[in-house]
Amino acid sequence: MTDPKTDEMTEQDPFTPEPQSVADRLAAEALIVDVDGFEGPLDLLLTLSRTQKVDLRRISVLQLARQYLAFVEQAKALRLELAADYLVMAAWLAFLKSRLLLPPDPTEDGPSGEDLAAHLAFQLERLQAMRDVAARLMGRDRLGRDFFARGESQQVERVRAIRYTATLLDLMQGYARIRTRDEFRPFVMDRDKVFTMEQALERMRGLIGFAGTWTDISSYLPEGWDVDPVKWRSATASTFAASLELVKEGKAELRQSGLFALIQLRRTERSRD
Amino acid sequence: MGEQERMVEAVLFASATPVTVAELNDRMPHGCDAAEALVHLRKRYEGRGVHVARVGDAWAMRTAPDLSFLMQTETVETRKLSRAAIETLAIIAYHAPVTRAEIEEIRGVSVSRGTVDQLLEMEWIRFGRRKMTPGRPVTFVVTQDFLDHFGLESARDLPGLKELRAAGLLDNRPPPGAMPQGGEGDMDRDEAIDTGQSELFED
Amino acid sequence: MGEQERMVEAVLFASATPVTVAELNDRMPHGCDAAEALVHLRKRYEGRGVHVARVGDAWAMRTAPDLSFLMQTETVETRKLSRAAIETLAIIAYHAPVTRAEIEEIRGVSVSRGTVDQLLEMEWIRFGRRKMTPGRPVTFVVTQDFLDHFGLESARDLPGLKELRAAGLLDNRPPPGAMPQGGEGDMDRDEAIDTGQSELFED
Repeated sequence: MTDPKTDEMTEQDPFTPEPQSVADRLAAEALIVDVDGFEGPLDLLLTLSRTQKVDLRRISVLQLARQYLAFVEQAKALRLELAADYLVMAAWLAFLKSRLLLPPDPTEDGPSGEDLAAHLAFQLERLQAMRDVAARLMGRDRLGRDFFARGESQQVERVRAIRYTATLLDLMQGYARIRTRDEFRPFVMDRDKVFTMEQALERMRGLIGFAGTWTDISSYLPEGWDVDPVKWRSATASTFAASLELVKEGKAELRQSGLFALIQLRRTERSRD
Repeated sequence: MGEQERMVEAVLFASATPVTVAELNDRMPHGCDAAEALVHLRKRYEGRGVHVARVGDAWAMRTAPDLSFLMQTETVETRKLSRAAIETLAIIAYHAPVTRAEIEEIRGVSVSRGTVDQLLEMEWIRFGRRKMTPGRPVTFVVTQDFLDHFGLESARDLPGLKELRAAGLLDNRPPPGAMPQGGEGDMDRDEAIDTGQSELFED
Repeated sequence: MGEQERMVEAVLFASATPVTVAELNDRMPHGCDAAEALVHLRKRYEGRGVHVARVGDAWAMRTAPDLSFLMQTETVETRKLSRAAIETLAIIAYHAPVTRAEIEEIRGVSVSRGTVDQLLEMEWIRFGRRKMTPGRPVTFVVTQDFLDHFGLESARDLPGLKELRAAGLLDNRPPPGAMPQGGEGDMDRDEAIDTGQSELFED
């Protein structure tokens, strides 16, 4: 296949671990620290371990610790700024080195030098494994480079349809509503046959001034309200109520000679003053 | 399957725009015959979910037209018709053919444009023949879709029609002194009332 | 060719992104079996210029990798990832679900915010469920886009996964003398491996 597969991972090995003099190698490494830097002490250790050219599981951690410490010494001599974690690692490796060199102290607690070394080897191996699979991953056929998706993708159209519905009952009810609207109005129609007390009072206030003599209150009924019995009843009641109201206001006097006799009304003398 | 056919297939698939035969030949290794490969490829896709289609003087792969329904997802939302629409529909059903002015007269309010448009769009009503009255106004009648939806054989089957007629409620008579077309002037005021009910359908 | 196969073909063809079986069934008429149609369709496209590829629990049509030389015009320049980003991505893919602290322990350096952000932005990784360890740290997992990009059917198909597991390199091995990590952390990981990728991609 073609070259675009040049990989981001090929740079992972910035220098080849050719057999060189230790001095040369350290100088080269120091230079790299200066220029590129390693990605932390573990990265540096992994790079150093490559010089041993053995399976990472059988690596000599002791030798590795020596190399690292030598590297740090060299870096210091070159007055390179070393990050704190490099120095922490140096201290830890110095400790590890002493543990590995000295016979184990049975009274001492904690992990043995071998355990610590094994774990370091595991960490290095694991990091290396991750780098290897990362390279394999990046080397795979990739979408948009080696294989391709449909170029002219048809978007799925989202159609939102609104469907209106109505039932026959809705229709019938709707129609009935229109056609019976007039029958809902009869309230208004009924009101036509009602002569309210307010109306009566207003009418009588206008007329009372002329009622100097006793007059049958039925003569105060509005015109045309004395024929239809329903209207007559309403007008009579409201006129009577209005008369009482006028008496209460002291504007009129009422009298009735006997049971079911005519009710007569006249204005009070005082109100003329 | 010929290697050339595979190549044409892959290029047509991945290309965002139709590809001409010349372009295909350009992209394929020297000595390939894209035109011939296209003939085979086209044949291979006959009757399939995807076609090799000619677009001007170029070629493209397209989904089969009969499957276009798969390219859209439809969500259907059911809504009740507004009261204004139901009343208008009912009047048209019972009084067809009926003019807009007549509908307004019966409803007592003017009919908003949106309401009629909505019913037309639903294909529940359609235009009938023009009335032979001054201005030759269009009339509305209900459609077969309407009858289907309400499970009616004909508008005559509308329940209660006979009873309503017997009661004189279907007597379509203009109010005394009013011209049947007189509703137009009240339009603005009445529409304001109407929109209250059919707010959803205004445009 | 079955009608259902045609439909699946049309839908997969038209979509640039993978389509799940559920989505296919949704879009096809009621009663269709997209899964079965897919089996046939996949077979039909074997050896062709275009493949039917599985991506997690979704499906997509993709050109055959051996024809990439035809696709110069379609090639998209992907952003070059830093070495840190590539390693972080690999660690997330192979150790998922994995916390930031675990990534840092494996790489031996702290993970810069930018690295994770970049991977999130590319939609190659996403947040997984929180770990049941103190502090309930968030975890990272890879996405369907990741699988799609690298042509993986599932995260089980990651290159070298079996070997790494056999070598114990995917074990969560605490440093000697350190407090052993709660078994729950391990459980999460085992669960992810055992229940397969559908677990990783659910929400």
